[in-house]
Amino acid sequence: MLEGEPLLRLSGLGKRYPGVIALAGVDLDVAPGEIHALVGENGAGKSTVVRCLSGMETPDSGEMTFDGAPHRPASPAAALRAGIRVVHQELELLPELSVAENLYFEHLPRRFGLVDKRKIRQDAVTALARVGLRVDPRTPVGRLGLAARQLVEIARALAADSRLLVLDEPTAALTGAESARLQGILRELAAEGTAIVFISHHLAEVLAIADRITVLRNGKSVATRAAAGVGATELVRLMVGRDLAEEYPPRPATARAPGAELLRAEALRVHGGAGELDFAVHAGEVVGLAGLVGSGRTEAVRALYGADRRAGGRVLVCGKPIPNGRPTKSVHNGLGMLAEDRKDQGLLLDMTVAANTSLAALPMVAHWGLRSGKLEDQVAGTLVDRLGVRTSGVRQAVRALSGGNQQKVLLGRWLLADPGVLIVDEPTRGVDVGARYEIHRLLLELAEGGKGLLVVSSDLPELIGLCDRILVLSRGRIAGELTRAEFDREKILALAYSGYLTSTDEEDGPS
Amino acid sequence: MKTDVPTTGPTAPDRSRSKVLGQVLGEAGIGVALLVLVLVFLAFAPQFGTGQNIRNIMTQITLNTILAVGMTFVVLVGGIDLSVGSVLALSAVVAGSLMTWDALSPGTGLLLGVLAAVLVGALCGLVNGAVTERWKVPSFIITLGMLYVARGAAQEYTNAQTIYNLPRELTLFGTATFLGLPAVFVVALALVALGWFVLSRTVFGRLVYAVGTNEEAVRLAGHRTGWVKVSVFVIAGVCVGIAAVVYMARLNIASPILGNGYELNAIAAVVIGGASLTGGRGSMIGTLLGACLLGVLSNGLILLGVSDFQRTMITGGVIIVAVVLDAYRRRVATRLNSVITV
Amino acid sequence: MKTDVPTTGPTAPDRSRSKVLGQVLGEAGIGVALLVLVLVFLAFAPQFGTGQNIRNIMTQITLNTILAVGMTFVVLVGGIDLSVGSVLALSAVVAGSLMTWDALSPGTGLLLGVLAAVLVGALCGLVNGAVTERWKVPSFIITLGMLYVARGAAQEYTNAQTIYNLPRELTLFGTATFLGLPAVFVVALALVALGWFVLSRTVFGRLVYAVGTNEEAVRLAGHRTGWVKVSVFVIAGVCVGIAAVVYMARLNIASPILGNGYELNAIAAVVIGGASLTGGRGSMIGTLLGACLLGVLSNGLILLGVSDFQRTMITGGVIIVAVVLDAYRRRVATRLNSVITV
Amino acid sequence: GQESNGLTVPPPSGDPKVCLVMKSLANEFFKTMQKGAQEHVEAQGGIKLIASGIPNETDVDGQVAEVEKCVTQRVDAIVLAPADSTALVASVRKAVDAGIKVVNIDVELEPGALRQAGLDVPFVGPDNREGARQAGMELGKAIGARSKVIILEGIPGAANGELRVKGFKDAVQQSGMVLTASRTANWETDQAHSVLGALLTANPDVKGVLAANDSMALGAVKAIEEQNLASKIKVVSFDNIPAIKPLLLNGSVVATVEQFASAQAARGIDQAVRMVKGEKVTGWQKTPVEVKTKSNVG
Ligand SMILES: Nc1ncnc2c1ncn2[C@@H]1O[C@H](COP(=O)(O)OP(=O)(O)OP(=O)(O)O)[C@@H](O)[C@H]1O
Ligand SMILES: Nc1ncnc2c1ncn2[C@@H]1O[C@H](COP(=O)(O)OP(=O)(O)OP(=O)(O)O)[C@@H](O)[C@H]1O
Ligand SMILES: O[C@@H]1[C@H](O)[C@H](O)CO[C@H]1O
Ligand SMILES: [Mg+2]
Ligand SMILES: [Mg+2]
Repeated sequence: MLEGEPLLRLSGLGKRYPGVIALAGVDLDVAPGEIHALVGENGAGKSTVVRCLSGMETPDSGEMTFDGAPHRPASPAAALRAGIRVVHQELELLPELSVAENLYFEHLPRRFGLVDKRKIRQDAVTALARVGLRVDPRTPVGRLGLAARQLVEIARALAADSRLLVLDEPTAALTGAESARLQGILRELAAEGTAIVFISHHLAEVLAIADRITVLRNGKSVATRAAAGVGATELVRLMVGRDLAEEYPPRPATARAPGAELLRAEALRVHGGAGELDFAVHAGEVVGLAGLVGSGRTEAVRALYGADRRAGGRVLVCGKPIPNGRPTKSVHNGLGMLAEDRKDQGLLLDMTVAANTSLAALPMVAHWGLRSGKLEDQVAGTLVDRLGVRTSGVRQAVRALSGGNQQKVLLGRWLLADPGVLIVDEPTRGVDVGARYEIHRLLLELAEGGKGLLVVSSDLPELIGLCDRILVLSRGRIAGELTRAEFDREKILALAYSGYLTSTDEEDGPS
Repeated sequence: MKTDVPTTGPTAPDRSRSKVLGQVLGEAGIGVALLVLVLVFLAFAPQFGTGQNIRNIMTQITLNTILAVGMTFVVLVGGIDLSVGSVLALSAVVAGSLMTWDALSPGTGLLLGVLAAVLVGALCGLVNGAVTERWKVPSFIITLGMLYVARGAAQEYTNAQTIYNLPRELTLFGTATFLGLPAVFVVALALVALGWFVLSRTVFGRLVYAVGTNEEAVRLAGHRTGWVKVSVFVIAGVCVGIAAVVYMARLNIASPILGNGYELNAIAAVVIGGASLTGGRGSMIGTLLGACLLGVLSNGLILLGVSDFQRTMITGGVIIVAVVLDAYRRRVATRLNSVITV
Repeated sequence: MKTDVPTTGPTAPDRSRSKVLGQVLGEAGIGVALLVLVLVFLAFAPQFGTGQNIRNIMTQITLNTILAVGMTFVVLVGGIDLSVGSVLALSAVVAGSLMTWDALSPGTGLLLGVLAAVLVGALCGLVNGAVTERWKVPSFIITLGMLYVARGAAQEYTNAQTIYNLPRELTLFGTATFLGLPAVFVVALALVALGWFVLSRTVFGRLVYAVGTNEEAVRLAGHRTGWVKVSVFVIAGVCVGIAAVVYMARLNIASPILGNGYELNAIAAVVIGGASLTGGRGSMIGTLLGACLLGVLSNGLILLGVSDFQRTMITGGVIIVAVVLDAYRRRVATRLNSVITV
Repeated sequence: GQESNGLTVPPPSGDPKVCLVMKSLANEFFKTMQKGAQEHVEAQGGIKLIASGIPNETDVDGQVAEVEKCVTQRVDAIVLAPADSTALVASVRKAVDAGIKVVNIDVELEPGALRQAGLDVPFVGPDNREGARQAGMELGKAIGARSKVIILEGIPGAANGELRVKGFKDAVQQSGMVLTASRTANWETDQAHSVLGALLTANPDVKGVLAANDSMALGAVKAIEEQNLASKIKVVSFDNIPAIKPLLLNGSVVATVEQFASAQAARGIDQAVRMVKGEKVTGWQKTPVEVKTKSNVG
């Protein structure tokens, strides 16, 4: 597979932004039919490489050649014409347009300048089926959950054929099922001769799918290895520059006796949701919420927190019922939630790292309503160091941060606010292994300190590694609950599917 | 909203009724408020419903409707055009001077005049769009500048004289009727229809909405967003040019002071019609209804015989109530729809 | 890791110069354009630089500056207030009627009048904000409604008569100077300073920017965004009230027709000052500079003695050029900065 | 401490400098006035004239700025056609404090406001009320007593507009016509068109319309044509702008009022010069108004 003239070659690629060197010499070559993985810490420069070769940014130095000819795309359009198709890390869909229109937005099929709606709807059905997303093609994308949108984005890239396909963390929000299916598709494409660049922080996944792996560190390519010849530990060493302890932080051998009940959901119903949810989170406990894509985990925790109005039931914090649909009250009562979609529900993109960090704890950095910029910078600074956020300073606009680093900033926001119960939805989405370990440690620390944690994650190993208890959601209902002793991949998956198997209407199945 | 349920599936009859209601409400838009208003006037102002008065209303909303059609395109991409009023004046006086230029045969003069009006409008629009796009500056401020430039140019060009004896054919057209409707209003309707078609059926229309929703995404999909944004301003300009001709046909004059404050009315029609000034949301039908609402309101209040000052107050009040009512309607609609899709 | 990214540490002298330039340009904002303008006028209009004329400019921009201060808050959350002009009139006539009500001792009348002006402004602002927020409707349309309501109310209240014999103390204040500056302008400056302080130093100010940037994020972080959004409209209203008093002090009258079209000027000042109408970006200093630019422009052009029509054109042209120039400046600044920090 | 400080009245050296501050030159009424003024000054000689206007009719602040400019330029006299008859008094005060002579033309400054400001400013201008009354009487003659009429007012609060409405009402009363409605169309053609359009459907039996200026008359005539009432409804108005002439000739407009803008300016300037020379001038110097009809429009 690897022999023959490379389709894409980058040599000494360099890119700098105000205050930051994003790329300081990246060499990379990708052969036709090769699946080439790109790994590296958050902020290592992976997405910047993608932005350069997809015509979003022009590199300051270095050479790009595509198919033997110099490659200097002046615009995304140019790159597309060359046959380079990208699934970007931050989803770029049009929420108001239907799934179908988003899929074919590049070249809306037209009859004499008019959109051919029927055709795109028909095509959409097959395209969606391919990635295993069962949604009506006419659904506005805005109504989909994050993972569903991610799948749409992927389906869209697959819909048109390309010579080089670049996927920047396509699986960050997917459960095992979807990513497995995706891997299958990618292998097919590679077999047909498409070159593929695949970016991910899930090393296992990377090792499973890639032919070769290039490691970026601080904007330099430090090594390229055949996937066959390396193990996770070595990759980590190459990425971080040091060895890492095992993937999940150590836990007290004996499961802690859960403390007082901090959070309880009684007959909680979400709008349009199927079932009623009853569960509790105790002090010192890490409770996981598992489920398939679209199983309603996010909807559940949003209703719990008051981000959306709940259709029914009560939510009690420390035995005290909290009002419906009022995040303010939830926070006052010691609840906090790290939202799933960082771009839309978390980040103040054009504001500083400091401002983003202090948002949920402004009183901490102010006296009688007067902010102390100095104090804020200090506080933010400590968190930036603690979480290893890669930024040129706390006064840097958070927009300028890499995806994973943005995620860390948001986590920092809630660490600072320090609520009694913290809900985290996909907490390590797009976060690199090192930081992921660090975040897990912090979460456990919180639990040790007597806080309650509710963790939603599509990354099953993460939940297994982290939780004391796991609730499995299936079709909006709690299909089962497992204690740490009973944790087991198969069991959890079985429960996750259960709700759909009993389903009469098979259309309604999950991915 | 369980979007993963195929909405195509058969639904129980009892539901489908509330579904229908829900969808009607969902589509109806500001029409509901308009309907209420019309009923009130019918009840309290006897002459309101007379054919004559309805024709009055039509002629009176013609201008604003035409301007609002163009404005809709601009607003959909998240822009705004404050210059429509004075560009209208500029187009009018240029056209007027050609139409009354005795070096030309009346026929040619008329023809050239109309062309000139449209051309002037298009050019001003082009400048608005090009500068905004090239320098990534807010269209608000560029078109505000154009508002002054065009106004001054119109005054300079005519030296403040009102141009009057315009060609007979033109003024005849201004009072002509077509199938019982004022001809000028038919023109407005035609433009609405055209605009609706372009927005909802053509690829260009899709791009307009898309650019207004997420320009970056459109760019990444390989489209030339700049081009889309410039064209909407040109479209708006063309509409202004047409509006200028209609104005001359109706009022028989071309004066450099006309069109003052038209921009607010046009934008109002668009926004009342349900458009969002940040772009991506809005529709031609909505705009038409918005323009009707404003026209019906001012006409009806005169018929009711309320004093000038009260009229001003009530106008404001009704605008607010209408929009609030609309917001309320939208909520009910979503509630109903979300219920029935379970 | 923070450390392994090169930050702006000690840099070689030759660089540091371009660095300074870069930062100056970065901060300067529209000031650069303003400076150019001033230099031009100084060169071509002898009297432009005279203390008398500078005082004139100050008195002339006072009103717009005060209104723009309030408008800045509204624009920062992504709103707009079209009602400032007519609310100004309403506040003025209400205040005026109290000040000239002989049942009251002049002193009390004056005091009550001032309070009334501010109160009326605040109330109108409250309505604007509350309706917009409660029903999630565009502030554009609600404040447009308020524009009519307030105007009509002012006319109804005074029956279109101008109130003139205002208390002597007030009119004295209108012409008084403080440290050589017109007292009214000092008031405007004070408000700018206050606004700057609130925006850049207080928690509230932070929330204003945050809401304008990503309201949902702020809401989920546990803040009452609705409250923030309503307050900015109230703040704008209070500024209008103060502006009304200043107006009365300067022109010795309170008339229901005053304030026509003020909204556009106020918004223009804010946007020229670098604010984005979609919210989240803007600053008090920018707004002040924006207001100065508009004031200097109209004053200077009058002094240059260009004909009225050309004056109108040039005004528009300069506004456009200024903003484009500013866009250009920003680009250069970013380029310089990105270079030197390596 | 006031603006006037530091300003010493310059002794009238050489030709007196006179500022002519008008309303919007976009209004051809003032264009004519400007032209007349210039011609007059050239004829006279020995006067430096600085004529200027404002962007639009209601731009009070703009006109205040204009006056302040004249003060800054230390002219000897200001001839002012105020955009608002009370709002400008404060600036007039400033001018007078700076030792500048001021003459008021076109629209009279509010006497009460002047008194309160301790000012005595001569007014050179037409009798808007009388002019309007005469026009109104013409309408009376044309449509006869007991016919219903409608008044189209200027911008609410504009002194000249209100005077013309008063004049119209005098005529209505004296010639026994019946006033059915009096509504504003803010001096504007298209507003007149829509307002009258509605009023006519509400009162189909109306026989006459009195418009406070010609611009509104233009719109009124169109509204009337649209309802095919051209033969039945007559219009009178004010200003005698060129555009009204054809309508006078074809009979849809019975009469309008010429108020000799040029004469106003010329006489205003003369008074100003006399004051500069040290003469005392006060009171109202009426300028002629002439009713223009088909017969004398020429
Ligand atoms: N527009 C920008 N302005 C300034 N710095 C930027 C900008 N975009 C990226 N950077 C910086 O460039 C570096 C590389 O960012 P990049 O997004 O390529 O990292 P990444 O490898 O994709 O990280 P992640 O795994 O978190 O996505 C980061 O330090 C980031 O802060
Ligand atoms: N793969 C899918 N198939 C069908 N519907 C989906 C899918 N993904 C999301 N949805 C719809 O999107 C909405 C949001 O789902 P939600 O985000 O709560 O689920 P989730 O368990 O959090 O999954 P996700 O990983 O998408 O966040 C739900 O109403 C669901 O119907
Ligand atoms: O007298 C003039 C004219 O009548 C014009 O119609 C409006 O402005 C007034 O001052
Ligand atoms: Mg990345
Ligand atoms: Mg989720």
